[in-house]
Formats: sequence, C-alpha cells, structure tokens
Amino acid sequence: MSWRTIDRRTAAEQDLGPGLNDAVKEKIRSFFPRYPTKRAVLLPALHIAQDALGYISLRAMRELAELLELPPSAVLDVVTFYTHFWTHSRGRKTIVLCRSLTCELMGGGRVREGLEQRLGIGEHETTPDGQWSYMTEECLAACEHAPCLLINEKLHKGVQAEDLDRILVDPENDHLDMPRSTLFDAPAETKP
Amino acid sequence: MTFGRVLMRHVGVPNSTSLAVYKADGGYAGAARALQMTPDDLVELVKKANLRGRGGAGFPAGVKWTFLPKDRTVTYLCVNADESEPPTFCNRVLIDSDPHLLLEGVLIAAYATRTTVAYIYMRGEFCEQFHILQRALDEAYAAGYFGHNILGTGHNLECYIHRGAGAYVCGEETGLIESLEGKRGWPRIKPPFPAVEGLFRKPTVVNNVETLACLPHILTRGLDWWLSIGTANSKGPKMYCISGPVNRPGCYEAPLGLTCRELIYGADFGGGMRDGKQVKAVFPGGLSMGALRGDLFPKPPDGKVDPKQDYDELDCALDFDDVRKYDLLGLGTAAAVVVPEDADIRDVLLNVTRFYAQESCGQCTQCREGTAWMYKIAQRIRAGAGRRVDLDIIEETSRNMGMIPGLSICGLPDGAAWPIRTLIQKFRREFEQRIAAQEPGAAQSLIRRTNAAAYELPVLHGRAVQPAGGTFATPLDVAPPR
Amino acid sequence: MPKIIIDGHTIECRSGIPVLQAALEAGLAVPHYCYHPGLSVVASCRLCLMEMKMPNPKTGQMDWAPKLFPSCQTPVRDGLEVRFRSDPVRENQQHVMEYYLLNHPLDCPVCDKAGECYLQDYTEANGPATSRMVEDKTKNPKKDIGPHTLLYQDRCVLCSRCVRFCDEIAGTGELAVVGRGSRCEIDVLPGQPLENPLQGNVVDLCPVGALLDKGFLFKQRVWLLRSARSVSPADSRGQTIWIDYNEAGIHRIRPRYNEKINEWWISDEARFGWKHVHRPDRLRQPRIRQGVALQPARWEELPGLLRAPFAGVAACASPAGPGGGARLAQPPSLLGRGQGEGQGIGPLAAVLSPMLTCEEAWLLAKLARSLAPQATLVLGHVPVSGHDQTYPNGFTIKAEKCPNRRGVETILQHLGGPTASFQEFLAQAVEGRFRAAYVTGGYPDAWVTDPVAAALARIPFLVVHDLFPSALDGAAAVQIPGAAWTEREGTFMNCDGLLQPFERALPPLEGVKADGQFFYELLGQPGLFRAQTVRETMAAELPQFSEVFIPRDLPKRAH
Amino acid sequence: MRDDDIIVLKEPELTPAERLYLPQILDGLKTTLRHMFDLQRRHAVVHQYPEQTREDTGELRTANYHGVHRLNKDPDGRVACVACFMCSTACPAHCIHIEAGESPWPDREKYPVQFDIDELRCIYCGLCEEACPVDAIELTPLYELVSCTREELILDKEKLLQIYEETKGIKPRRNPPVTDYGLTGTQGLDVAEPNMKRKV
Repeated sequence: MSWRTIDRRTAAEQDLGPGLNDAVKEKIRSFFPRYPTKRAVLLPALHIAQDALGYISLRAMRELAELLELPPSAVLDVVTFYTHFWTHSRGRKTIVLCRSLTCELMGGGRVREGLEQRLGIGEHETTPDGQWSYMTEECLAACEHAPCLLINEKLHKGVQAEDLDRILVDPENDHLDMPRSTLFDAPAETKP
Repeated sequence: MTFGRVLMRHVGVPNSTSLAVYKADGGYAGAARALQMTPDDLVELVKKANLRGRGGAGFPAGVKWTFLPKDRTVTYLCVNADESEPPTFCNRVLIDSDPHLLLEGVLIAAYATRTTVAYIYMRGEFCEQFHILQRALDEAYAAGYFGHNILGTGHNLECYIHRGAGAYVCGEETGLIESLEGKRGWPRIKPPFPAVEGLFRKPTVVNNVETLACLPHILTRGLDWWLSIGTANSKGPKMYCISGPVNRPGCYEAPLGLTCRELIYGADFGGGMRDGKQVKAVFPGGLSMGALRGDLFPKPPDGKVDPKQDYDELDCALDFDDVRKYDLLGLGTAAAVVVPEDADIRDVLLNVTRFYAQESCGQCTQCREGTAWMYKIAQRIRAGAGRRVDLDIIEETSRNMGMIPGLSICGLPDGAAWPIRTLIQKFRREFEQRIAAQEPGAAQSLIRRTNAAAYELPVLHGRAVQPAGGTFATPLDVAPPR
Repeated sequence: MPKIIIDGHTIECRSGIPVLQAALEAGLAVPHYCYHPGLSVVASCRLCLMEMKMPNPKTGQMDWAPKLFPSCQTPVRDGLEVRFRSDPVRENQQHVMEYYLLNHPLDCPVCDKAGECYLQDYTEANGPATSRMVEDKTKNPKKDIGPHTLLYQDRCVLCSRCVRFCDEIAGTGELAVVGRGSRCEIDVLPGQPLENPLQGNVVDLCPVGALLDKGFLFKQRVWLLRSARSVSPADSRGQTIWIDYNEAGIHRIRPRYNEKINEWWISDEARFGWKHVHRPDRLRQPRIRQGVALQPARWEELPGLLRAPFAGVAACASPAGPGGGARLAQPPSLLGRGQGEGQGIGPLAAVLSPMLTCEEAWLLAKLARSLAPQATLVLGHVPVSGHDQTYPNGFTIKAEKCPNRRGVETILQHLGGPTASFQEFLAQAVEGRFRAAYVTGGYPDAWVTDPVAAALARIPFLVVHDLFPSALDGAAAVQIPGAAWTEREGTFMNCDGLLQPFERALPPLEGVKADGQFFYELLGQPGLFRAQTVRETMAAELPQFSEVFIPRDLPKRAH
Repeated sequence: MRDDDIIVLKEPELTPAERLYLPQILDGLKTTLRHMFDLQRRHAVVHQYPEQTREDTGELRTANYHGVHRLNKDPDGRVACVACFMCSTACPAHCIHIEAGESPWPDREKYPVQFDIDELRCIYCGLCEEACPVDAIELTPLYELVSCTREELILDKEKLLQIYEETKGIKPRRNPPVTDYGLTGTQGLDVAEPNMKRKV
C-alpha cells in the first residue's frame, strides 16, 4: 500500500525495549495470593514494571501477558487507558504538573509555560540529557496548595513560575526515593 | 460555633498516623464495640443513622449494605479512595493525618457486611498517602486488627491496598471494580448492581473513605450524637474543602448544611477572598455538580436587574437537598473552588470541558464524542472565534448526555454536563459580551474549511434552535485550499 | 413464548432474548451498533434506546418512565410495553448520529463498506443532514493489523464488536481498545497481528468500514454484487455462506446465519476457499486420448464414447463371454493391458469424490451400476489436515476438508454391492483388477500423489473428471473438465448428517458442463438437470434425502 | 438460471381514449403547425452545419451542454476520479467500465486503473456528472464525435484526461476539489501519530 499505513504486524527487535528480569517477575508473582484471578494483578504488576524499567516497554507487555496468562493486547489495553503508565522511555525525573481548575486559577498555566521554556520540551517528552520528562495530570488532590507539582513522588506546593529555577536545581531531586513500603518497590538491582 | 471536630481531630496532631497515638485517643474502640454486635444489628444501626455516602451521590450506606443477597458466600468490600474530582482533597487530608480512622471504618464495614477481603482502591497520584496508609495497615495487622481471628472474635479480614493509575472514571463504583479486576476502568452496565454481582462477579460493597471514617464515631459517640448534627435529611459532620484565591484554602469539618457564603467568608473556614476580590463563580461540590453565581454576576447592559436571574447564589446550603434548588446536580464532594472576578469565564469553560474530554472513558457515544466536541468548541471560544450559536450547541450537547435521561452507562457525563450547562446558563451574558468583543476575522483559521456551510447551519433537523445571530453578519468568504 | 408490546403492536417472541432482538426479528429497523446476538451485551452505543412502561413510584400505575432504556440490555418479559416511535427516542437517535459523524470521515466513495454500512443507513434514516461541528475532524492513522485485515481507525465507531469477537468467540484476544475517551482506538500489540483462523469475521462484524478485507479492498462496490445461498466445501461441517458475485466472478464469501452449524461465523478456510474457482489453469474442454496426446473433444460425443467402453468392460467381466472390445473408441492395445479380474469385484470402478453433491454422486453411482451391476463404487480421496479445532463458544473447524463424505457414504451403503474405500481401490488397482474407471476429483488443491497416479496408471481405460490438470493426465483416456461448486447446485450432507442445499452462483466456465448435467446426459435422461428433481427420486429409495435443512432467514440487520 | 434472473415485463394497459391515438396525433401536429406558421423563428431551426456551427451562432451553452465526457484532474495533475463506481452505477446505458486499484500516491487510496466510456452507447444524459462525488467526470461542450472505427470511440482514461486538457479553457472545472479529506488533492497528509506515542 503506497498510501500511509502503519504496520502493526511486526515489531522490530530494537523497538521492543527492555524486558523484565526474574526478580521483578518474582515480585509480581508474590501478588497472586491477594486476588482470586491472575488478571487482577495486572495493575500492581504494571506499577512494578514501571518502577523497574521506567516505562512499560513492548517486551514488558508481552512478558506480563505471559506471566498473567492474558492475551498480549489486554495489557496494551490497560496500559493505554491509565495516564500513569508511560509507553516510551522517560527521563530520570518526571514532573507531574496539575492542571485542575484551582491550579489554573492560581497560576498553573504560567508554571507550565515556564517549565516548557526552561526544559525545552513538550508534554510526554524528555530532555536530551535524559534527565527530565514532564506530563500533566487533571488533579493531584492538593488544591489547597495550588498550583502544585510532583517531582517523581515528591509534592511541591504553591509553586509559582518564579520558583521553578529553585525547584529544578534542587539537589534533593536526584535522590528522590520515597520511603517506600515493600509494596511497589522494584527489586533494587533492576533500578535504572 | 461549638462544633467539635471529629473526622479531622487528628489534623495537626504530631505523629498522628501511628497506632499508638490513635489508640491513646480511644481508637479502635468503635471497632471493638461493633465486633460485639451482630452484623445485622450493625447494619440496622447504620441505617438508623441515615449515613449518606460522602462520595457524591449521597446514597445511604446502610441501605446499600442491605442489598447484598442473603445467601452469599463471598463478599468483597471496596474502599473508594480514588478521589479524583478536582478541587477535592478531603480524603487525602484524612489519610494523611488519620489513616487508622479509615482502617477502623473498614473493619466495621467489613464486619457488618460479613466480608473477609477488603481492597482499598487508591488513586495513583496519592504517593505519600499510599505509604502512610500502608504503614498504618502493617501496624494494624501487627496489632491484630486485621488478619486471622480479629481480637479473638473469629472474624477474619484481609485488607489490601490497590493503587490506581490515573483515571477519573475509576471513582465510579463499577469502573473501580473493573479496574480492580485488572481491566480498563469502563463502568459496567447495571443491572446487575455490584451488591449482587460486583468484584470478581461476587457481591460487593463499595464505600467512600469519608463514609467509612464516620462509622467509628457513630459507634463510639452513639446514634443520638450523630443525629444531632446536620440538617433534617443530611446527618453528621462533613469535610468541606475550599480552594482557589481565598485567604485560608483548606479542608474544614462542619455539620452538613454549611452555606457556601460561610465556607468562603467564614473566619473558621475560607476567611474571605484574597486581596479583597469578589467571587465570580463557585463550584461548590467539586466540578461535576455545577456552578453557583458569586457576588459578581454579569450586570445587564441597560442596568436593569432581573430578579429571576440576577442574584448571587452563595446562600446555598451545602447539604444533600438544598443544592438542587440552585440547579446543582447534588452535594458531590462538598469541595468548593472559587473563581475570582478577574478570571476569564472562557478559561473556566475551557478547563472544565478539557477535564471531561480527558477523563471520559470512551464507552458511551454521547459522552465520548460530546465531551470532545464541547472541548473543541470551548477551545475555539477561548481563542476568540466563538459564535453565539456555539453556546446553544454546548448547552444542547450537555443536555444530551448522562445517566439521568438514561443515555449513558455511568454518571460521568451527568457530571460533565452539569458544570458546563450551569456555566453557560448562569454566565451567558458574559460569554456573549466576550464573543461580541472578539476579532471578527479570527474564526477563519479555526473553522474547518471544507465545512463552511455548517457555520451558518445552527438547526438540527427536527428541532428548533435559537436563530444563529452569531458574531458575523455575513457568511464567511472561505477560500478553497490550494 | 412471552408477548411484548412494541409501539402498540403485540409481538410474540422467543424468551430470553433482549427487546432489541425481538424488535429486529419482528422486522423493526431499530438502529444499533454494539449489539450482536452472538456476542456479549455492552450497551455502549446508546443508539437502541427505547421508552419503557414502569410502575410510577408515586401512583403505582404503569406509566412511561421519564428516562430511556437500552433495548439491547433489557430482556423480554411477558406484558412488557415499550416504544421506539416517540420523540425522545427519535431525538436521541438524531443526536447520537450527529455525534458519530462528528469525526467520521465522509469518504464513502472510497470506502468498501459503502452500501452495507450501518452508519450510512442510520444517518439516512435518523441523522441530521449536516454536521454542526466546524472544527477539524480528528484524523487517525490506518493500520495494517494482520495478513488479511486493514484497520481504518478514523472510520471506527468503537462498537467493540471485533474486540469482543476475538475475546469470546475466537478466544485469542488479539484486538483491544487502546486509549481513553475520544482518543480510543482499536489496535493490536505491535508484532502480535490478528491472525486467528476465524479472523475474517471481524470484517463482517464491523458495522462501518473500519475493518476491511485486503482481498476485497477496492475490488467492487457492494451494490453491484449479487448473493447466492451456498454451503462451503472447505470442511465437512457444512458452513453456510453467501457467495457474493457478479458477472466478473466471485468477489467474496460471507457467513450465512445457520442456527445449527456455524451461527453467524465462518472460518477463514471457508471465507477464502473460493480462489481456485478462478484459477487460470482450470480445465476448459473435454479431451480424449488419441495416440499419445489428449485431443479436444466435443461434449456431444462424450456419452457415446464413454458408455460403449464401460459397457464393453462390463460385458468382458461377465461369464457370458468376450465383450465388445472391438467397439471401443480406444485403441484395443490401450485396453488390453489390464489383466486380472478379481472375484466379486467388477472390472469397472466409479470413484465418487466427496466433493460431489449427493445428487451427482447418486447419478454417477446409478450410471456405473446400470452399465455393470458388479461395478465397484469407491468413496474418493477424503482430504484430512490436522485435527478438529474447537473454539471457546463451540465453533469447530473440522480436520476433514471435504463437504460430502457422509453423503457419498450414505449412497454407497444404500446401493450395496461391491464398494471399496479409496485405499482398497488403489491397492486393487495396483494389482490390475480394474479395466476401466471413472474417477471424479473436484478438489481445490492438488490431490493426486505419486502412489495414486501410479495405481491409477494401471487402469487401461481411465476417465478423469476434475478441475485442474494433474499427474493423472498422462494415464487418462478421457479427461473431462469439472465445474466448481459455485457453478453447480445440489446438496451436501455434513459430518453430522445434516442435508443442506445450495444454489448455483456462477454459470460454469466457458466450455465446461456442470457435473450433474453431464451425468444426466450420460444416463440418457432428457432435459435439464435440476437437483431438486433428482433429490425427489432419491428420496423414494433413501428417506434421508426427503428433507433438507434450510436455516432461518433473518431480516436485514438482525444478523 | 435462477428464478430471479427472469424479469417479467407487462405491457401497460391503454385506456379506450388512448387507443384512439388521436390526441397524440393532434399534439404532434400542433408542433408542426406552429413551426409552419411561425415565420419569424423559421430560420433559427435549421443550421447550415458544418459550414455554420453552433459556436458561430453563439447558441452553444458551454456550461451545461452534454457532449463528450472528460476526466478532470486534481490540483496536482493527477486523475481526480476516486473510482467510486457511482457514475457507472448511475449510468442507464451501462457505458462506463471502471477497474479500481490501490493508488500509487501516499495521500490517496483508490484510483481508477482503467476507466472506459463507450461513447457510442452513451445517451449523454449527464447522470454520471450528477453522481460524481468529487466532480471528476464532466460532460464537455464537444459534440463532434467521429471516428473510423467503433473501437476508437471507447474512450479510455488517457483519452478522457486529454480531453480535460483540451477543454478546460472552454469549460473550467465546475467545483474545486474540496470534498472531505482523502478523496482528492493533497489533504490528509497530516495524519496523527499512532496512539502509542500520543498519550496526552
């Protein structure tokens, strides 16, 4: 077909991305007793996989499907439905910007502009040095501190466009590991 | 006001998330009391308390529990902690400061419904809250409040936290159930209702965080205390949220029936507007419930005040009934966002339509296509290429979606239609002023070239729509694309 | 049988079906997309909404409820009163149609679905004439999702029928809805294409032109096609099909509803199993051996040419004495090679292919027996590949890839006398027991293996009646071109003994005579071969053939 | 032969008044008589063709004259036809034969591989022009249609496109190609990216 068509029948090896290692799979299997069906483990499994790989690669989707005994498309279906999951690789630090009504009224739009200007990227893009990605969410449920944003899992409250310089260079960003419980903590050796 | 905070009594208390602090303050006494009653008595008690669900619809929790089939073998309890309604954050505040109150509520509800497995469905954006709750849960397990043979009563309860991943529609109970089952959060068709066939096709109860947090207090403080709070049909304390440009944005607990004006201007609550601005509009129950006119309503050009239309609506009492008099969908989450006088109403419309276009799940046609269309129109109006007929189209579209006229599977399109419709209805004059003031040529670049005729066709077949009027008197001269 | 009232008319319907199905079967044109009787109900298109009478909570009287109900989700119950002809219902239909067309491209001229597209029909019946959306439409890419299927995403109305089909019927789940809200799309996981053996059904299921068959793409407009009721010869289950054809030939095959066998679906084998009909190397002329080569012959001379040698062979075999070998059209040397005549086995054999219809097999068997009462009747080669495949909802693809093995067997059993299986026949042929044989083929694929060719080469007077040239050509004394099943009429008996008639779609290829007609002429019967007439004569002897099964004809859009 | 292949036609029943045939005869005579006695218009009825053509007398209305067909080109010079078969469906004389195929261009899908019109069979009714959704087929004011053989008057795609080049000066293409995207012209190239990368 000479007109424009996307070929979905094949996926090149380099597009498949990284896969899950045994520790991650074992972690996922540890969730099986919690639910009566294996399918119900899909959402926790995706969280674990994203913690481990940074995003959900095509190979990870296939492996998860195999692990949970699902058709592979079912994983794709769920991954694309939820905004939390990335289907392409992202930076080491991800900024989640709130764009709910309160945040916009309180100056969220300017924060977003400032962010795009400083990082030079659009939504769902990554800076060339692989450090930053950003996305917007409809509401972070921190409206009393609007406008607010998340860097990895740390909430920054009452951020104005002028504060961005300070927030972006904050050395704390580099070790923003939340005190995780054992739930979604990907096994340590798989951390990127 | 002599109302003592109960749901929020631990806000600001140091180390309040620990079991020790919670127990020192009489924690888990309600659960202990409940475990001594029979489940049926407990259900009866909650029914008498007329505890109406705090999630938005206000359905009595006790009645919901009685819908469970009598001969069930397995029951699931789902806790709806997917608090996604914009400007709502009371669940977050509650979990932040008092996770054990929620867990105690879970325990009581699980006992009342004879549930042995409970899932707390928590939205993906709650990161810190997830860890707080998980720690609290681990503590409670260790202390024997969860697990096998709780406090020696022979009742078992496993409780798991299940994290969502960013989908508003998973706050709908069947959407939540689907999501828990590892599918996309497409709400299910009803019947069967979750109480009969819910999670994993078993009878299921879905309750909101705040609803469950009320249970320990009903048990420890008694029914009389509970019934003494609030208005005739809306009993108990409620957590109100206020955000936007007010002096003290935040979450406040008050008996049901607080008025909107009190919430904004009351010294105990919002503390008045920042910089002495006036209120243009308030969304008093989360976005979905619709907008109220503020102090500053658009004045008619001739200065004549129409008593039917030109009044502010801040005296609306925020309970389950009074809101309907002001053409709101319901109480919702009682989370108010204040739109100040200097905000452009078109921005508000754009934000609201974008939210629903973004969050519509895509199942029902009216909602999937309608929300996206309204967003496109709102974008165009914001860009300065609006027409007066667009307001009619948006309003008509908002009437043609939702569960109330039976046109959709879940209530999300109702929630989408209400704020948009009330915005257009209550602020139409301002929209029209904005449209009248815009650049006449602006529309050209934004209107599909191949469908120029539609620009002049405001009439849907068989249905009279207001004459177009529009901004532009003459038809657009549309050049063919080269 | 519950009775429901639709728009004031009382309708008796099957119990346990939704109101929508009852209405459709009663002939009402209720628009709908997502509902399909073979799939689960999702009630997401919101187009089939109706008004329903419910007890009014205030008065207790039955009254029209103030809201609409999806008729696909409401089961029928006795006394239910609903209406589709009312203003709220019509208004909703208009609005939904407007929503559907907001982003749907108006490319009907190049869309293969045009003419049988639900969106076209419903828009014409219910929709507004113009769209009020003046913004640009959302454009989505086209996707190549499988070896046979293309997905035109921007035409999709997200009825999710295809997704449910893959999940529930095929059980393979290759398709999924991806994305959310107005950004929803149908897609496969890259590298996991749609290629299950039932995948072609998603194209029929698609109510709009989103899923298209690559083989049919751009070939014809559907309103230029005619449809013939047929039965697929692809396997022994006898899936009922529509053959869509026009003067240029067959263009596609669609499933024909059959409550006993294949319901709404067919396998890809049946769907794509017509390509051989138009293969250019089809035999087009009868030929007889003269010297070494086969030379063209006229159809008119064939009956004489064939009857004489067969009768001669039969006479040879009889104790009465030497036969009329001299009267044979063939050089006697050619005949003389055959030596032995087995005990109880006639030297004449007729190989009845399981690709023949019951009527043709009957005529050929009768012919053989009329010429030689001891003629050996042989059930032809039964092609088998793999194992039976059964899908989650019970759809089965049989390993036996011929339509009428059971029909031929029934006839052979009834006629009695010397019969043989194909293997026995081959073994006996190798021993040289046959002096003449009439071998029918008609298989879509090459079926003559080397052992078969070697065995049949031992038969001095071999008549081959087949579609394509094969390794038998060198051994055949007479070669007769066969007609494909689309060019014939008759009945097939499926593996469960169900007798199903099918009609002719195309005229036989130029120069070819339909098999039944030729056998008729061989038997010396006057007039035209009509399957029905032959079947009636058969039924006098074989009661199994007195009744055929014809599936229910459903109204348009009732699937 | 299937039963529905047979079309039974019934001759219309004539009423007794119609059987007289007199009204029809009188009706015809009326026209003849009118021309006989209308001296003023008599000269206008007959042209001295070919010495005098209708172009010379200025009576040829180029905008709607039903002459030989042409196939229009799109702005990129390609055949505008999208091979939808509408014209051949509408054609009462069955004189249009189309074979469709995949287009060699990235912005369009379908185009006519073969497009033949039998000008001898054509009755010049113009229904094809009406039916065309992209205004690709149009009737030109050319009426001098002559050839030495019948085959020459079965015009193929190249010939029809050539007629467009010859006649676009006399009769411009009626409607610009602004139907919905994908059908004609260079639109439709800005297709959105696939969903995988577009989750916003």
